[in-house]
Amino acid sequence: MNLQAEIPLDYMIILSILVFFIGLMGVLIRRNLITMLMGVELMLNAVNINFTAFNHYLFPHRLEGHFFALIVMAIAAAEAAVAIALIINIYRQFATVSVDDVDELKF
Amino acid sequence: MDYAYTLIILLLPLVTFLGLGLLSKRLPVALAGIIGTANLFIIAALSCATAFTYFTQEAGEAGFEAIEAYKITWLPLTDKLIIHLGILLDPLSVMMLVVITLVSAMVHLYSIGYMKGEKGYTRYFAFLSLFTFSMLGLVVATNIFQMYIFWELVGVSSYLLIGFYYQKPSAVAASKKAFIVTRFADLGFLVGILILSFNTGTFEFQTLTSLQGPVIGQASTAAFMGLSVTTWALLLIFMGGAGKSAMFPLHIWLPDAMEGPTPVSALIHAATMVVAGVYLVARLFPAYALSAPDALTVIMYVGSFTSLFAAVIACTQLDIKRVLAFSTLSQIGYMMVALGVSGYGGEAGLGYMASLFHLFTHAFFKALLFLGAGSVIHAVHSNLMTEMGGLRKSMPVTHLTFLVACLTIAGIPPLSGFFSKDEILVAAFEHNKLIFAVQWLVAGITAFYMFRLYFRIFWNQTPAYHHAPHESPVVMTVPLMFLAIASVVAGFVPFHDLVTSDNKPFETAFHWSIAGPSIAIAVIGILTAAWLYARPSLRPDAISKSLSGVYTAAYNKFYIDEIYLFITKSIIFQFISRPVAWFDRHIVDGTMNFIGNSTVAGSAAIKRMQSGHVQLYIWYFASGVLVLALLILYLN
Amino acid sequence: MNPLLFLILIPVLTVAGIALVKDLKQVRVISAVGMGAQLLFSFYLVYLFYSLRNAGNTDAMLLVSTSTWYEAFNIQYKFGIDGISLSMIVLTSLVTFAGVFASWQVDFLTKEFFISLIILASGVFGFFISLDLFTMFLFYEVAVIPMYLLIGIWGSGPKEYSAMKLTLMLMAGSALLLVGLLGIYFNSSPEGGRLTFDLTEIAKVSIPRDAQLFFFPFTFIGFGVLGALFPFHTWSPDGHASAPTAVSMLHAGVLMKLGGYGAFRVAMYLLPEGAHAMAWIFIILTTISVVYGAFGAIWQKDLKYINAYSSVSHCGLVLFALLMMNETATTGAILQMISHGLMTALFFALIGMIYGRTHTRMIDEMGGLMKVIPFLSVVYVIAGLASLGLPGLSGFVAEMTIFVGSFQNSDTFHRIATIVACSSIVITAVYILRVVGILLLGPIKNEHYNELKDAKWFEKVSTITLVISITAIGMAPFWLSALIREPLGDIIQHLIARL
Amino acid sequence: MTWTDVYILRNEVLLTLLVLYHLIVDLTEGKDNGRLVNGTLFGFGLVTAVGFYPVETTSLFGQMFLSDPLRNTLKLILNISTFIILLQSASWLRKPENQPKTGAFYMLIFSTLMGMSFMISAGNFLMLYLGLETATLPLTLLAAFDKKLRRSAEAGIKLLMSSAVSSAVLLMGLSLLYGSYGTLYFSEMASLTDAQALSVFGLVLFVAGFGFKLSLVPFHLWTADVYEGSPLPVTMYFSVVSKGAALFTLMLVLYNVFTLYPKSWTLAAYLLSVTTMVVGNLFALRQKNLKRFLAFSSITQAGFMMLGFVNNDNLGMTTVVYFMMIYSLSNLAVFGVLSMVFNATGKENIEDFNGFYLTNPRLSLIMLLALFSLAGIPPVAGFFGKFFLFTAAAAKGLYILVFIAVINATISLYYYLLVVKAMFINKSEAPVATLTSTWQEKLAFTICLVGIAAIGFVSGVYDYIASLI
Repeated sequence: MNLQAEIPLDYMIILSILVFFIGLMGVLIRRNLITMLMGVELMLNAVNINFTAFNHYLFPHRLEGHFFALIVMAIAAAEAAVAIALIINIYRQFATVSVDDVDELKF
Repeated sequence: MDYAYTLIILLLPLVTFLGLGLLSKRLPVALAGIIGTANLFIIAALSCATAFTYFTQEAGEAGFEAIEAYKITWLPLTDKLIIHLGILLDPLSVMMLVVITLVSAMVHLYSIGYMKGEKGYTRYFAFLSLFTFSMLGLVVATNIFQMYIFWELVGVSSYLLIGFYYQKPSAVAASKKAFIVTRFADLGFLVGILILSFNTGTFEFQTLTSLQGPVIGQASTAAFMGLSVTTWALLLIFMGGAGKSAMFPLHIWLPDAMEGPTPVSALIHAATMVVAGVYLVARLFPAYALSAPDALTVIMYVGSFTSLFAAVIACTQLDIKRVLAFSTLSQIGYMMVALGVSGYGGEAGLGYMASLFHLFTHAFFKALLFLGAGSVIHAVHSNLMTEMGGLRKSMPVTHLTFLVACLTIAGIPPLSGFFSKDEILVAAFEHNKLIFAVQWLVAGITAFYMFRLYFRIFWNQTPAYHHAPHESPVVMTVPLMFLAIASVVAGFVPFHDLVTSDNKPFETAFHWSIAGPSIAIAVIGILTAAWLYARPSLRPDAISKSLSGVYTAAYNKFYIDEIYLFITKSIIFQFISRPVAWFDRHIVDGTMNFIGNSTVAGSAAIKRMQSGHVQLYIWYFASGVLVLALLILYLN
Repeated sequence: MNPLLFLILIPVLTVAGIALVKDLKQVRVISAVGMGAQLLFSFYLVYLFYSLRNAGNTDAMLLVSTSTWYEAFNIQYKFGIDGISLSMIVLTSLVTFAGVFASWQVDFLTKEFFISLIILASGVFGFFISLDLFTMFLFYEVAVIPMYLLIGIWGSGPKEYSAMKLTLMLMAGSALLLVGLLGIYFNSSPEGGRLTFDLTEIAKVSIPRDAQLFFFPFTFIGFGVLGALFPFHTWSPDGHASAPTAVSMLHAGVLMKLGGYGAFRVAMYLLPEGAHAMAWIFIILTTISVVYGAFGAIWQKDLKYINAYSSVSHCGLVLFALLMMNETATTGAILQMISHGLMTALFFALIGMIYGRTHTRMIDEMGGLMKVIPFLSVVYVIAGLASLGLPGLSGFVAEMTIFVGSFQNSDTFHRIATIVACSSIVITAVYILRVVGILLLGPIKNEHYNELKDAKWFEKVSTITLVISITAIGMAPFWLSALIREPLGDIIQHLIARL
Repeated sequence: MTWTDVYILRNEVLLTLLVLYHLIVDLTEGKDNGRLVNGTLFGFGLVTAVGFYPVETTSLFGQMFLSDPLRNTLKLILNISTFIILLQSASWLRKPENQPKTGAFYMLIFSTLMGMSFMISAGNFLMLYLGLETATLPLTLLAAFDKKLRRSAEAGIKLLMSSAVSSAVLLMGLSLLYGSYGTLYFSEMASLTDAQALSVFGLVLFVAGFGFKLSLVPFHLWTADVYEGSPLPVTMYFSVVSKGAALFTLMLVLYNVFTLYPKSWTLAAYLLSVTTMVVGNLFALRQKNLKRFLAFSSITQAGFMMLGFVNNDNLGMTTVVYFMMIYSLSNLAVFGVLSMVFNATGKENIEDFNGFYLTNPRLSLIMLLALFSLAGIPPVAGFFGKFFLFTAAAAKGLYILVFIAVINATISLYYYLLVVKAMFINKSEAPVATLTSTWQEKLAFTICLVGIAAIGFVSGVYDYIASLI
């Protein structure tokens, strides 16, 4: 089937932007650190959509975009690992995972 | 004739000053007076010799020639304007040399006695030498800037000497006042020099007064407020002269200057420095007479007013030195009037000759008066005439010499004052009748107040003295006697053959029509004084009561001091200086501090940005990115 | 090796020497010897200068040596002197020499004090011999920055505030200056050749008029801040009041001269059209400086404030005269720099010495000092007389040259400005005599003062050095005037040529 | 892969070996870490020394990895900085509570350094991103290294969250760039002149991502908190090495990849420079904690670095590298003194330094020179660095920007002088006791001081950097 014919690139980009901003809003609004982390993952996924879509629609003769998306996924996983470790650490120190309570360093 | 040796006249006092000043600690005290006096006698002798050789030379067609005996370049300012230091000998300066050195020598000699035992004896003689040096430098100046240089030096030596008793607040205040008032006048002098030198391209007196020179020959047509630039320049220069010569309204420093030791008053504030203004105008006289007659008119009125004004005040003062000080003002007023009424050349220059003649005689008799007063003060330890009286017995020499001086200043023939004053009156009569009348009246007042002084000191009743007054030592009486003789004979010097406006001799005639009334009014003045003051009486009080308003005003010197005080204290200090200081601290500095403080305030204002909430950080980050992107897309 | 480098080398060696020894006495001796050597060397330079001139060398700058430093920016170590810089060098070594002796009794962190002081001096020397804008700027900042420590550590009163204010204002000035210098640099080759920081090279090209107009105020104000240009002078009263003696001496005596010198050498010399176009603004400002400083001084009670305001007035006269842009006035300006440098250093030295005895600087708390400390008092009077322009002392020479020079501009504006500036001589007399009258003369106010001791030997060395210099210039100004005037003909020609 | 390739990759390979070594050693660690610390210092010293060995311009992995003298020098600068940090952190690591974590610390440090090394050598945005993340993730762990301290944990999480978002933004930028160019290779992108809105937007996102690393305002807010919360050696690492790597990478990308339409990024540099200098200064003014103070100081310095970026010629690049080098040495000297005091007393406020000169004259002098260098006061190197940056900006005629910058330099002088004032002028009841420094610290200070003193005077350093570009 011809994906290009049925779903134009613009849709892909709109999707990606939507996802990106949903992720961003998640990071900005949610108070739970884990949820914020999920927001970050959404943002990364939006990027992945971009890369794959661009690669597929515009530059199909090379595979850079796809590879990039793969690597982003790997790194997102690593990041999540580190993040979880740190969040656990926060929980130990502050007995909470709410980002609002982690504001001792300021001004 | 080579006059290069005249440099010694100039330098010897300087060397004395430096020597005494630097070695003051190491030198035996008594030696200072001897060294100083000896030096002065040497230069007095040299000056007289110079005068003799100069005046006995054959006067050529052009009269006595001006000779530049010595000249070095001191500071080149522009290509044309170069400050030279040199010695200019012409009748005027030679005459001044004689006057200054003679009076100075006498004062030095007198001071040995008068200042004996005072602290700072060496310092005193050092300052006297400095003064003599400066004054000599002033009179022999070859150019107006050299004159200005020494003019300032004279001012500072006067400052130092008035403030000689530096622990006495009144002396300190007086010295400060003298310096600042004359300094203010000097500002006019300086600006005058600037204008004159710019327009003429020279400082040299020879060029400035030359008949073909840039001032007279090529008078500038530029005008400012109706007067030519030259007139302005010369008026400003006269302002300097008026300051030094204590002309109204710059006279206020002179009475206060009497805080200095009496010999100093005799030398500086009677005989020499205060006539510098007269000398200055005389020096530039051709320029005044030929290219700025308006300035001369001003000089005339100022002189006349000052002489009347000061004479009236002198009648009321009780401090004998102040009486003499106001008398000095009055007499200098005479000299100024004479210059003001004079024309240039020959007979027309009678006023010029008379003025300098009066300067010459006045130097002797006024110095004599001051030294006599000093002798009295030395004996009585007071300046107030109310604490004196009946001294003619105990101080015969002083009494006699003082009497001679009083008669001289009153203008009784054949003493010198009579001749010089007579010439002035003649000149005034020919020029302006009103001025003549005023000066004639002043002659009477002069006689009156001088004899008031005389009678109060030497006659009247004898108060209870703490110590019986006795005659002063010989070192003090000898100068008195010398000056008395000089006062008597000075009138016979044929001035019209020597010092004239164009340096050419001319003939003068004696006018009984003028001399008669002037002798008459002098005698009236003397008799009135005798009637009032020769014996203790209530008449003076009665008169002063009946004239209460005028008397009080005159006694308070017509409140000129208060006006000055108001100007300085309330206007300069309170109204300018204080606001300036405030402005500087609060506005200018305040602005700088405000910049600093507002930076700190800005810092405090934005500290909320660093809230500690990571979500807000991300919020800033995200919006920052957006704003930046939009800005760049927009600006691109 | 270029002998001029010794001017920097000697201070550096002195600093090294001081750093190595421990003993207080040795520190003083090394400083004194070092700065004495510097003084002698600067006299030797005068000799060298004249012997080169007599040998027929007519270059504008003598003893020039160039070596490339930063090839990429065409920055060079370029040194050389002419009559003006030579006279400033002599001034600097005199004041530094006197300053070392005036700070003989510093007992807190002595070593550090002398090191900072001499670093400051070396910055000044470096500035005066530099012919490259970059090195000039570098030395300028080297000279300014030790001031912070010197005032902050050894000062008195609100020293921290004053030190900070002084440093920041001067640095803000140098910030302006930096912009100006960069502007000059990037316009130094309008025809597309190599850009250069070389002063003499830039003088040969004509910088575009727009650039001149834009950068002149930056450069002039930049230097003007250091030269106490109204209204950027307020660091001066506080700074001087808080600074220790020798620092005030060096700062008012020498450092403020950097401002005048730079304003002339860089701002006006390289941007003549800008100078011409904007002179009127700065003439108004400097005229205000002159009168305003003097009036400000009248009201003050603290000796150092009086002197600081007086410096504002006198330094204002320097800039004023420079802006008149003729040979005579400029000569006067340089003379005034030297004269003011010497006498204000003397003033500050004396104030320090008096303060060391009476522990107050308020004039109304003192009185009658003439009787107890005659030497210092007499010297104070001499300094005062020099300041109010007494003939025979240096102030007169400088002021008169300025006034006569300024009056050569025949338009009404310059005339009126000159006359207003002239009036400062009266106001100066008022405040000087007021101080002398209250401080030195009159009865002794405080009985303790009867036990005060007069000057010690090192204080005498310090003051006499300066008094002799002041008198020498005042008595025989022609040689100094000739030295200054020598390069001026060409420079003024250069300034006027581009009109 | 041949030996030549290994030689080209020498820095990365050696760093990887160090990481592996510490991974293994960490398992077998004894109680005393003295030998480990010294051994690592020696080993890393060797790695650093190897960097002096010249390389040629070449590339690996089909231009994914570039190697040339410039990149080698940049890595060398980072290595030297890291070496100094390791020297200064030795006594911190020797503390009992840190002994067990020594291996972890070194491992993390070397992995980030390796990541940065890759980042600099990247010839492709994918490689760049990989390097960036390799550098960032261990850094967040390092920030939270003092795991018993609340503030360290907080620093870690703040860094992690914000850097995750910034990487996402950066990635978004990269994806947009990819979308408009169709390639991620630097060499290919450099020849495409297309400057449409999409790619400009991508570029801005990219700059923002790196602006975060460089802590440019308004992307800087994490900086102070993380600097304050992290252990001192890590703070040093952030302020010098991490910032340096980001700066160099950004520079290489902007100058080499976006070389054909400089207007958009010089404009960005202009704006960011102004905001960064001003805001950094305003915050620095009011700090009492020296670490926090240095954080804002380093933000301001980053603003100055941006001045170089407004000049898109070689001059701009040279001055940026030159300035960064001087900044590193000066900043490390300041941090070195701070870390000595902190290790001995646990104090890190400015007022704790009151009267410091009287007890520790040498350390005070080092601090003085370093602060002057940061403030740009001659004759120390900072003056030259700043002057040349200003020159670079002025060369483009941006005198207003230069003026803003010099005024900010003056303001920054104010707060540097506050520290000087504390040390030299203020009196203290209980000043810091006289400290003795270990050989590592002495060596570190020597390197810093020689650098600070000599870099300015010896024009060869600048000329060398200029010759590389």
